[in-house]
Amino acid sequence: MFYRETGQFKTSYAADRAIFPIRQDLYGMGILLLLALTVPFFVKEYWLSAILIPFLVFSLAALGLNILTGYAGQLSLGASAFMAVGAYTAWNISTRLPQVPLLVSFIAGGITAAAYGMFIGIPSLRIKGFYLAVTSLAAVFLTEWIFTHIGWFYNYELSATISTPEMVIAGIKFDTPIRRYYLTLIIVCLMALAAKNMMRCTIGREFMAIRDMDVAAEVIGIRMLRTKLVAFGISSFYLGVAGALYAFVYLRSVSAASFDLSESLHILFMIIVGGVGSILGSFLGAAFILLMPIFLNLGAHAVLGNSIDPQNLATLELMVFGGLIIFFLIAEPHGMARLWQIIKEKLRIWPFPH
Amino acid sequence: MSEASNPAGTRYYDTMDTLPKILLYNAHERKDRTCMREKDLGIWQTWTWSEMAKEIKILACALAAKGFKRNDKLGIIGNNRARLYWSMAAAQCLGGIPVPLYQDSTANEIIGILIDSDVSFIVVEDQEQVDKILEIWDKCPLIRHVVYEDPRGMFQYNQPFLNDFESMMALGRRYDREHPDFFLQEVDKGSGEDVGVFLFTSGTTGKPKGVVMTYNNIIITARNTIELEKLSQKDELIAYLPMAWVGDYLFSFAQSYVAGFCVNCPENTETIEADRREIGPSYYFGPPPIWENLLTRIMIRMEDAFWVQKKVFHFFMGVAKKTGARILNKESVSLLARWLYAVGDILIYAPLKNALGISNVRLAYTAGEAIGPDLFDFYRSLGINIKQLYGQTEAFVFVCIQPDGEIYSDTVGIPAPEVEVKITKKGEVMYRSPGVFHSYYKNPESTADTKTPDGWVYTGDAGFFDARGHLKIIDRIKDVGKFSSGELFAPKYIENKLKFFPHIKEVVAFGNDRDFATAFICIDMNAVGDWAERLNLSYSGYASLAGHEAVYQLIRESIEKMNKDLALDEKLRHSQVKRFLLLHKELDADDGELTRTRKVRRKFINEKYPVLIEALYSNKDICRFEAKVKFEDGRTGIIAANLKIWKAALFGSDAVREEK
Amino acid sequence: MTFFLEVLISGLLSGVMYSLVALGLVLIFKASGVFNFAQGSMALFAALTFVSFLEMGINFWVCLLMTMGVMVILAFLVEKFILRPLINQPMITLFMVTIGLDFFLEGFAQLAWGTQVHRLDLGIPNDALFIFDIMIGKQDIFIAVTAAFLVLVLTVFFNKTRMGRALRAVADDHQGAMSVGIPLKHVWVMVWIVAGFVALVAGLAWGNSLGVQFSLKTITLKAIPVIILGGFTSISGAIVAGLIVGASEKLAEVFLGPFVGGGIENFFPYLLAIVFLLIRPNGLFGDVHIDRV
Amino acid sequence: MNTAIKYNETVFQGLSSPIDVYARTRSQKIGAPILQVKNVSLSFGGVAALEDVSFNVKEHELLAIIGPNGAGKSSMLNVINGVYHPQKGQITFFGETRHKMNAHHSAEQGIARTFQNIALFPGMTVIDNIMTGRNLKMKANFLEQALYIGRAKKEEIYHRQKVEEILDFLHIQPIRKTPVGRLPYGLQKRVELGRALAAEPRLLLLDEPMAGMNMEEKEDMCRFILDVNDELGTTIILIEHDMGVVMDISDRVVVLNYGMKIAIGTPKAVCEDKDVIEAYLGVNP
Repeated sequence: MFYRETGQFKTSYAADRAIFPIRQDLYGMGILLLLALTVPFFVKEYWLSAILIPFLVFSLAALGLNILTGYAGQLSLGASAFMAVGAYTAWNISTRLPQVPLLVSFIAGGITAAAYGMFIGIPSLRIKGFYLAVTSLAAVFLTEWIFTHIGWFYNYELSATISTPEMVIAGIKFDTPIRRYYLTLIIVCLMALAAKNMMRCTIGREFMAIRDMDVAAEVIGIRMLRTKLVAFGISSFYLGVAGALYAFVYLRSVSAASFDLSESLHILFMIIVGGVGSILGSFLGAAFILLMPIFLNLGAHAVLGNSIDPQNLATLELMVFGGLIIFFLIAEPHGMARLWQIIKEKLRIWPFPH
Repeated sequence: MSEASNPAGTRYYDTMDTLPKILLYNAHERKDRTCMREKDLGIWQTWTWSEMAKEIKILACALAAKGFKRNDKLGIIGNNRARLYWSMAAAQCLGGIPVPLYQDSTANEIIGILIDSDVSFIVVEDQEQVDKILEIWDKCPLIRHVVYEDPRGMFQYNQPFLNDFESMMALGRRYDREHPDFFLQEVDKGSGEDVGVFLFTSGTTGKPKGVVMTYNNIIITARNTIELEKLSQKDELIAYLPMAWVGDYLFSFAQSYVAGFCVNCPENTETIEADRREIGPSYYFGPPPIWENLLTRIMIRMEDAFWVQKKVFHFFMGVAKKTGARILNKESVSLLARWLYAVGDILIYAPLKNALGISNVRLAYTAGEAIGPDLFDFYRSLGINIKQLYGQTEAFVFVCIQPDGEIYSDTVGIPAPEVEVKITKKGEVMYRSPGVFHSYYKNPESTADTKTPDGWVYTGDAGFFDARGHLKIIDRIKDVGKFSSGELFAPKYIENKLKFFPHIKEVVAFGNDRDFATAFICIDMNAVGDWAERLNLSYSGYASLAGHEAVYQLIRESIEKMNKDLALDEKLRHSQVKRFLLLHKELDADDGELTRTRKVRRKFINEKYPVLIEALYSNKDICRFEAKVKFEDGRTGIIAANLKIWKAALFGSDAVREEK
Repeated sequence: MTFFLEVLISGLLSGVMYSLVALGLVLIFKASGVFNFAQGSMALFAALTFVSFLEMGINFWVCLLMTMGVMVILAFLVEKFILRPLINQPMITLFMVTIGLDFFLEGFAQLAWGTQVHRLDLGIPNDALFIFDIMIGKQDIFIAVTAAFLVLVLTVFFNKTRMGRALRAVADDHQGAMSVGIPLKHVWVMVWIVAGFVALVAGLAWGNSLGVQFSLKTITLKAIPVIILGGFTSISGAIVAGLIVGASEKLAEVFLGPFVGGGIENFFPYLLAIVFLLIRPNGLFGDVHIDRV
Repeated sequence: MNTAIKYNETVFQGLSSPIDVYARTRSQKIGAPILQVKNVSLSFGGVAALEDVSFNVKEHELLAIIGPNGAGKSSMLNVINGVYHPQKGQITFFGETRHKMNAHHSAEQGIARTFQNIALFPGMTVIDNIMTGRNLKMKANFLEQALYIGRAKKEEIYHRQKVEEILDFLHIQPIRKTPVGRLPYGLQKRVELGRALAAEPRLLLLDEPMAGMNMEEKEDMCRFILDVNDELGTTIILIEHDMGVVMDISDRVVVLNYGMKIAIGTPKAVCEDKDVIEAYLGVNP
């Protein structure tokens, strides 16, 4: 209905392959970005640090997992492990080598995570499906163990937790939520853009090829192992950076326990709900999974007043999560992203039904 | 000026009296304006005026190199492709004459045209067309060279006279290097009196005649209409109608050159819809059938919409029907109505137009045949400024156009600028205009009997100016008859008017040398069938349905509606249908009642149904009739029927006359 | 030496536990091609239900029956609302849906019966006895025996009874089930009931030693490496692998642990499984298949 | 035997099928052998799929492999492009001999194929599917792709044009942006051919490209295959059941039965061959 595409024609392949070939989408994106940039002036700092920052961080994590699971079709339950690696690497670098710029240590975190991911991915050549999921599961336990039992990694703190130093980039202190928000926003946007680019180029096509029809992909000349490792690498890089942000920007003091299996599952839920194999979906999913408990909480209090016991709320939350996953997998396996796609199609051909 | 700054070597002409000169002018004045797009390889390949001029120059040089001389004729066969338009221009630059042909006509159909017009070069689109040419090659000794645009599948052909477009261009470049001034010299030689193009009449009546147009005809007509409709270089046009048709030559070629607007060639015939949507033309021509099936497709697609969606759609369509056209005609409309329409525009009209790719249409024409008022009003009510025009190949299209704000579905408007129109005593429409054709090529006698020495042209159509000064075309002059009272009787006009009613499929009107009009009516089985179901009338078949009182009633209402209309018109009020009957069977081409193109064969019917006709003019109200019919399996049999004959009310002074 | 044996045996004993849970997984996988991540939650759910009934002061056996009833209902619900809509979906989807189920059950169980830890006493003396001066906990023995017994029952059920054969038929191909003359959905309900039963026993056994609490669900995580090792479709595989895992993880913990700072029994089985996977992707007894093009 | 003769006509009535309007007019000369298959034997867990099969394929030639179901036709193709690894025998392609090669390597050598039951990437659009067929020609590293600069951008645009040429060649422009999952069967087959062509192969393996098509679709497909063979000069190995098609368009025919080559030669020669008739009618003399 609001899509008025008449007169939008492409005179070059560049224009035709643009990320937002439809003008209305471009505008929409612009407005969204504008909102993201101005939102700190409208909302309380609490919102920034308790909702928006984690939203961005988890979107990035979901994006990372989506690259591996959604695009390349390799199910992984190990997301949190790679986040942990990213976080600890960044932390160790920034505490042991203060002269290294923070962003560099973030990137280093990503790269280390990527390497780790590729290592974990090696079995993926021989084993498929949830056999692989199991390997990633092992990664979670292994990692958790490493960061609890090998003191060097957390500098022998008694609590075995790492608390991040204050962040300074190019002389600017990132000490207020607003600043941290902007930092995260920029990083996430850039990385999302990069992901989009990769996914619409050769890499993305190769990923989807091995996901959709691996034999055919091989016959076309796609190298299985190489492609899968690249998938693990890129995905883990994103997760690593996400982990670093998680530690530095969001919690600012984490322990290995913050990267346990349930964290992985949360991120998996995000992409299932948001949309497997969709960049947009990663964001939608993250938003949904993060906001759901909050609304649940509000709802519960609205209904039952303050009498409600937080324990029950937590269990209720579990139920709703589980129910949602079941619902989405049955009703809309491609998640909210597909729902949006359908709505969009409807809008484009309105008033016609199809 | 340096070659670099204007590749085609443009120059000013004080008199831009030929299209090539205008081309060069544009190449200079509108250097970087897009003048042509073609959807090819998935994107819109684009040429600016200067680029196109250069291509044309090279192509012209190539033709010259192959021995193309002044006054040589260049045949063009194919869908609307940029390179085919360039070929026309290239030929003109060399003082040659392009002869576009219908791409879908068979080898035997084109052979006559090729010979009559002494075509010596042909540019075709693809293998398919090449095959046609090869088929008739021996019969056309004059043809020297064939150029094909699309090399697909041509690898098997090795005839020496076949030229691939690319190699032609290469040749052209070489020739241009060797004769740098050649091109411009050739263009300079041209003048307004030169012949610009041969356009062949469709040839529905007799064999096609080659209409000779001079640049003066072409350019002046183009200018006038551009001024009238305020076309500008900003307009966008989709070229999708046959290049051989005069309309396409005027809209996609002449007007584009003069106004400087951009012509867009769709990717192929299946993608026209999508391509139209992408381009969003601002200027659009479509004969009634095209508008017709656009509308039907809308309705079909809406059929399986969710009920709410349907409700909304139909509600606002109702709104549009009431107010839309009036807003477009700048009549006074109540504020509420305007507001409702605005809402409808957001919810339905604009999205609908967008979905059809006609959002940007500023000016749309329909012509060729009468258009149903409902159809016509539908588009106007959406806010699309669609107009009827009345034209002919011989007039280089324009005779009459409906002026903005005075749109009536039953007239074709007032004479176009610089066009004089008069009606002969016999009631035939004649016109004289700058666009009037030079002659029929090599056909002086038919030239003589169509065109008077002082430049008046017989249209062969009967018509008259109504009270508003608008021209009304009623019929081919040869079909128009007279009532015994001497007033004119236009069967086709009546029939068309009736056929626009949804329940009526075919009509045969009588009245020549009689004192009033009568009609056979064939009901539309589907429409009436549905209607009957809704009223749950029981019927066994066509005959029983057609025999039904209620159906007679239904049809009578339609006829009386028409009569009311006719009564308002001094010239036509006598043509009101007084008695009618519903035929027990559909008119059928197999029974020889219709031509294969579903035109009524009056003579045959007169011979076949004398009984019924007499009955119509007698005063009995029932008539027994036996008809021979051919069954599916080829056997023939007799079916007998008692047909009721009903009377329809007359209006206006005729009604009074009835009383006496 | 005795110490080694003690460790080994206690390992083997808990191994039997793993086999038991793994068996539940293999069952469902064979019959419905689903890897049931929710097995642990089912155990938790079953055990919680059971103790809650028990705490109402209901007779032990009645509780057992009632709980079984609940598990049967659960099986029906799962078949109707999860398996049937997802018929012919890729395994991965089915796997993920059981993750959802896992969360749901955990939440539901605790919402229904509260989140506190319930003590469960099956009245087995908690002291140890010595065989050739190797110390073994009575409870462990008891659990091992029940588990072993159950394993036996299931094996018999699978190989001897009509239903059991039907289940195996389904595993091979769905038409197979039809040929045996049992509608698919019944088969599925059946396996989930059996799985529920296994879950109950496992839940009780563990609950008896650790107390009934949400940590029960982690037994799935224990069982995963077991079926990887034993192969997803092999009952005997599950048993053997269970023992291997049990033993090896204890041994590793006790004899390797100290050098690396302990706590390795969580992931050691996984490493074992993966290394093993790379050598023999279809597990110990898993059936080999070539994918044709 | 005479029963066999009687059947004979019915079996090969395809000879006069509508498709033989495409009487071959070759523009490409059939050249020297480019692919030699020597004594290839393949078995799955004891079940023999191919036994000691040998033949060769000449440049620009269109070779058909026919045979009853389970004769090992598809297995033959899978061996040639390295999906299966024969236990015995060797394959020489453009002078390069090998016993075992993987699919990726054969792709690099210029062998492309289509599959019996379509193996497109349903999640992707037609363009992307065909684009994927060109992946071996793309050199941009992931950094260039991430930033969409340099080679990445150039390649995307350059290869898109190549893809468009293929769409044009196969007359599937109108569906260029449709996800292949939504396409009807016949079109999917066409897209798959397009994906194979995208690799600009030296040898094209077509596994029943016309299976389950109606007459009209078959004729189109034939036209395309011939154009590929003639206009692009691609050597083709074709598995097809419709004898009419085989007889009309192939230069030579190899007949397999129970994994063994029972005949090779011109279509005419082959369909007069006694063993072949038997193989098809299962009558034992």
